[in-house]
Amino acid sequence: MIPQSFEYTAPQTLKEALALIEGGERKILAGGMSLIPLMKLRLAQPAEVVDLGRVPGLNYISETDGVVRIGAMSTHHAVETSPVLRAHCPLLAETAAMIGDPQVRNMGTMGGSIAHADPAADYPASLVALEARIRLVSAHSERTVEASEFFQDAFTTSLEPGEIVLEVEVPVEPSNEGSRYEKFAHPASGFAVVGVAARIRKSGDRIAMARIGVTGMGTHAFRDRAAEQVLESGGTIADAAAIVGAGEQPNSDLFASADYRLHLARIHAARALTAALSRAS
Amino acid sequence: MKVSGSYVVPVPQERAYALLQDPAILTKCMPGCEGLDLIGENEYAMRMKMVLASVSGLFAGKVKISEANPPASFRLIVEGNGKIGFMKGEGLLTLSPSGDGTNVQYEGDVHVGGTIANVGQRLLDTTARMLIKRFFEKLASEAGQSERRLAAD
Amino acid sequence: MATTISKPETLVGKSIRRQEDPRLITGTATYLDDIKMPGMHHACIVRSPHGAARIRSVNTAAALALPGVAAVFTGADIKDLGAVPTASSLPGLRVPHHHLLAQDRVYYAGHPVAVVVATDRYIAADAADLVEVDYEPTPAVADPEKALAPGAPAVHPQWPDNIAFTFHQEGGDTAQAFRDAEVVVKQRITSQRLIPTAIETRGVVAEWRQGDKAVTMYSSTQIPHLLRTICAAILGMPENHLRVITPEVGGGFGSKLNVYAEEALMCFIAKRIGKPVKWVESRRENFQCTIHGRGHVDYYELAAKRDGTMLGLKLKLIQDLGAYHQLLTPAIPTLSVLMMPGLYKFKSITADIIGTFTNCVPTDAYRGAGRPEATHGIERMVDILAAELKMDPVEIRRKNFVGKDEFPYATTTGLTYDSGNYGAPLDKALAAVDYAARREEQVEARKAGRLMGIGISAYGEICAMGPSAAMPAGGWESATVKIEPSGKVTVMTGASPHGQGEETTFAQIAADELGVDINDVMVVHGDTSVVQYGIGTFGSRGTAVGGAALFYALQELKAKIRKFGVMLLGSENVALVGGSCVDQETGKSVSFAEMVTAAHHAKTLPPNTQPGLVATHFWEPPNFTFPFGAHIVVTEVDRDTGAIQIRRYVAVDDCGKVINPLLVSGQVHGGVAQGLGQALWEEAVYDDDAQLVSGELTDYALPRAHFMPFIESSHTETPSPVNPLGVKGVGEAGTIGCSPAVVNSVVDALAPLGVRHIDMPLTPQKIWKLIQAGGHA
Amino acid sequence: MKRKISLTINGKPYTDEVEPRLLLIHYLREVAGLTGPHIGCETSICGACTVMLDGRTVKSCTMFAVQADGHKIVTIEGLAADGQLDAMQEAFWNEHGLQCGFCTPGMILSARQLLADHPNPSDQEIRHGLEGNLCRCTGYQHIVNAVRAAAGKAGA
Repeated sequence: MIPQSFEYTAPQTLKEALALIEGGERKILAGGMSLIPLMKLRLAQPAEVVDLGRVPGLNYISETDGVVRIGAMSTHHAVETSPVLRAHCPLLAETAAMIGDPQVRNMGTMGGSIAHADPAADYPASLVALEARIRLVSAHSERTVEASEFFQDAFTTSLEPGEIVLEVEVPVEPSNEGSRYEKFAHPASGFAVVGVAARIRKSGDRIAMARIGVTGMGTHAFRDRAAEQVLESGGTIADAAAIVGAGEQPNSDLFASADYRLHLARIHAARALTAALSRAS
Repeated sequence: MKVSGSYVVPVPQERAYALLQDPAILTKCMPGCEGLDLIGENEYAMRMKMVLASVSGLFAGKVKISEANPPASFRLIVEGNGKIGFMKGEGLLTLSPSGDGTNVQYEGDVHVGGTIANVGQRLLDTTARMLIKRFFEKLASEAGQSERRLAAD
Repeated sequence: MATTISKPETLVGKSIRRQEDPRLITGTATYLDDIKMPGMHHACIVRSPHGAARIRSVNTAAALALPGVAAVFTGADIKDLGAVPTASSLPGLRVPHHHLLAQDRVYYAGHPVAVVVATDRYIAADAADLVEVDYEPTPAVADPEKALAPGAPAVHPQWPDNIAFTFHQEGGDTAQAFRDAEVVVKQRITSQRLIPTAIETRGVVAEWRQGDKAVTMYSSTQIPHLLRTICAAILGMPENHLRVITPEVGGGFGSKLNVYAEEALMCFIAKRIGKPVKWVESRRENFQCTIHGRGHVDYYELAAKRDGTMLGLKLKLIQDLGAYHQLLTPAIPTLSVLMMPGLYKFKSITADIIGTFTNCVPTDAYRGAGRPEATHGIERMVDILAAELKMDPVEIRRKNFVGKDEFPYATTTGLTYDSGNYGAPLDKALAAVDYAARREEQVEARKAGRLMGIGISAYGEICAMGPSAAMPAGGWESATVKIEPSGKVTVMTGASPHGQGEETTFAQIAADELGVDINDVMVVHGDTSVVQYGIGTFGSRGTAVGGAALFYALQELKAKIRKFGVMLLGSENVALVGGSCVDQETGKSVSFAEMVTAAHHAKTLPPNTQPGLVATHFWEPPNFTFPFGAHIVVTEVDRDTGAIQIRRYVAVDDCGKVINPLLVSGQVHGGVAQGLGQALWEEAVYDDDAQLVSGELTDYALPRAHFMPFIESSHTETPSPVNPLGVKGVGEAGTIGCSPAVVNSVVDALAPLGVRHIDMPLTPQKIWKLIQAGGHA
Repeated sequence: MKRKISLTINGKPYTDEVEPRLLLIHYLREVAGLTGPHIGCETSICGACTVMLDGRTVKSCTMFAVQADGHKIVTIEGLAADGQLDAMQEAFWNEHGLQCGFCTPGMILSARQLLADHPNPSDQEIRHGLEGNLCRCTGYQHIVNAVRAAAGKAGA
């Protein structure tokens, strides 16, 4: 399968890159793990492609003042193995390790993945649970949006034409926090039929804070604040898991109908929360 | 693939029904629609450019309205053909009053073929629901605007 | 010149690493797509996106106008060529004319409509996009039972009932068996459509040699000689002007045991454009256009006594044929019928096949080809009967096995089982899994609310295809052995291995028989201009038929070598030992090299003996072989998600004598993986419009490394009397034994909920819904 | 418009003019003449096209040749360049870790990557490390054996 012809530019600076993508006509290539298969199937036929692979300064993971900053071009492998993330945000490293397969993780990037916003991608569940913020830049602007605002619909984010993801900011998970990403992977595609990210902080025996991010279930990842509320107001994990996804219209496909998918989301929420709780101290 | 659901449009039933028959409104509301040209009674040729993330495709097709039973119900048939596949959607739309607005209930069947069916089944249901949602959201906003225009006149 | 001769260790029976591997592990092997030729063009095929449609017009102008495009061919260009044939000749078979390219209609999504030929594969792909085909879609039907319903769309308008053939077979008095029955169990059992998915897709390179008025075709095929004969007939060219070469073949599993339109098309195109042309299938084409396997809807009825004695079996078998007959399409379900008795002493069996057209790609031989369907059915029915009678599944099997002293055993379906000891692998498997302990564990698990299951299958199969009487186009195999002047040995086999390792096993056999170093043996295959005519590699026949042919050729050659030994030693009382010839009285010997030199230099010759050392043998097997075995699977079902965990997988297979245990275990593992694929994950799904919605590897789930359990594989060894090697064949055993063991295990796990049967694949959703419904989904 | 790319493959420099849409796998196979990496799908699932890019495995069918400009590639042909089989190749041979051989070049590179990342893997880690490579012949068991054997050798 052969992609259609396109013009290719590989800008050497961010400024150059942003100038090229102004207007949003040109397609941005990061790791290519979503875009290139679509181009080969000719489902995507961009006339012009801008490759961010040669833009310096987009590939870093560092921690300052309680915030981990992840450059958009960081590969999933880099996220998975980053000592900074393993120490300060193990949930994200754990999530990255469950994306696709080793070769995909070696090429795919965080910025590319979240900008593509596949409804069954893994990162979004963890990013919304982590209350991550996403820094977006264009030639003329720079802004930061909450992860829960960023993912708007299937393949739809708050990115405006001409904007790219610059960096993801994740608050450091305190050392007493427990977190976990639980995924039911599609056996063929490896995508999350459902994936649930959970974070828990305890205060004595009660749950002081709970965060739940769900992917794969609806048109986009979401934070389940109602279920979080149940836990934070003394409810059990079973109580919370039982209402996960209430009010959402679950996706349905050959592999999992809407009712099964909703059920899986709740089961995996319970599992993720239980594991997170056991990791919290 | 079966689709069903309902949306509320903030205009009275007769008005909602009329809007749903108006090719200018349909053009604005159908995601990607670039124009409807009358080719027969209640039948239009359609040009559509679907863009969803990286996926894009040009479709040529038809929109047809049948079984018109104003202002209660009608059948909407949308067909499109393109290089990346083809689709045919057919649904019965039933209108009923809902407060100051109109509840539009739809129930139908969508058939998809070609590449998008062969490789996209994981996302067809999600996408179909999203496009229908966009249609009704746009319709609601257009309806709201048309109400304001009417009120201003 | 007397030397001490000691009989060397034999290689047969040893785990020898493969002769073919060095080129494969270094990336230096040549597969089809690795072939490059000067001036080579590339073809891209335009295919129907519709399951059924009339073609109003095909416009190739835009494609032809693209620089680099050499030609575009459509149905009109090939309408006078022959059709893709089926070798099956069932009485009354309706055979639609299978043109190389669609004429005025398309019958399945993927049906080839036009071929674009360009200097470069990228340009060919661009040009294919520019071919405008105006279709008028017509109603399609993808489900065979729906196709048989009154008023269903006709796949072929001339046959509105969609029935390609019916086939009735009856052995014994089934009606009486059901009258005598104390218990009758019935079940509808499906065996879903599967996509063979060799990791190498199909491909063809064809080269027209103007000077010779001949075509050389390279094809990724399992059957080079049959392909040559059939393709030449389609093209209307002399068979000896067509040379077929199979390069390295990246897996077949039956999907390359066929003659495809593209093979003839590329030969036709190469001649028309006067340039070599290459076509390589994309994965999506492979899913849409290369044959699928299985596609059964079976209705079983089993009559038995209350003590578990099975009396008779009735089967209505609806075979989803697809839109056309490929090489063996209609024949595959007849193999299921033959295999229906399994390992059991049925007195009567009645089967009715309804071969049904659908708007789908044809089904044909996929690993096991008819036997997995039958084994799945019978092994499920035995368990259903056991459950009905509250008998242990082991006990009921033992009670009905053909006894080890009853061979050769004539079945009610007309077969003669060659040899067997059906209790042996079952006993060995039961011991390996510690059956009694597992049953106790299950009692405890059930008390704790866990869903644990133990599943058994005792399978038999029909291998070494096969006697020619039972095969559409010959069931023999050929071998030539040449000893070159330097003493090196060349073996040419008519079989065409593609991963099975015959370059090694055949070299083991030849080295043992001739007493030469295995590294002095080269096994050549897959070139119709080099190798004598042969049938090919499929149906677990490579070693059992091709190896036997080799054995006989070696005996002929040894007899001739011995004549030179007699001549050189001047004694009749000689024997071949190792590679040498030894005078039994004096102990004097002549070496292999000396005899080979004598034969080639031919200064003097033994009486009535020609120079040279070549022998060719065409071997006609007197019967099939009938391998057997027992698989036991322990599963646990996750109540919350419906996911199935395979805790133990024990496979004990009896494939007769083993030439190379390492390779046999490889065949079993690979076979089990494909059986497990069918049991748990794989399904080709067409929607109601006959669109293949599992159209890529992103939806069609192949087993991956981390899905697979550790397979505890071992053997019993019951030699076959059918061939001199005593081998039975093993290529399909794992697949055939696997799926019923897995499903029996999961049904056993869910039995407390009242579950009696589940159709494959056992997806988590299906299992979960059953659990939700308390077993009654 | 064609672009000039320069890269190192198996230690040797290559410079060519390529169309931007040329996939790396096609560049390797048809321009550089390295047919060891294979094509088994178009959706980045099967892993037959796996090569090393700057020391890490990637699927060369899901990458444009222009993206590899300036980078170092190693293909299966680069492992036994001096005629001496790599330990993983040797292990695949000894353990019968292949049948038709089509997936093998990619599988061997993934297996080496997994040992580079986890020198003493458990069987489950081995199986997960090979998630990106499909084999239809072996049922993976002999492949797992081969990786285990190669790990043992490396550890010894």
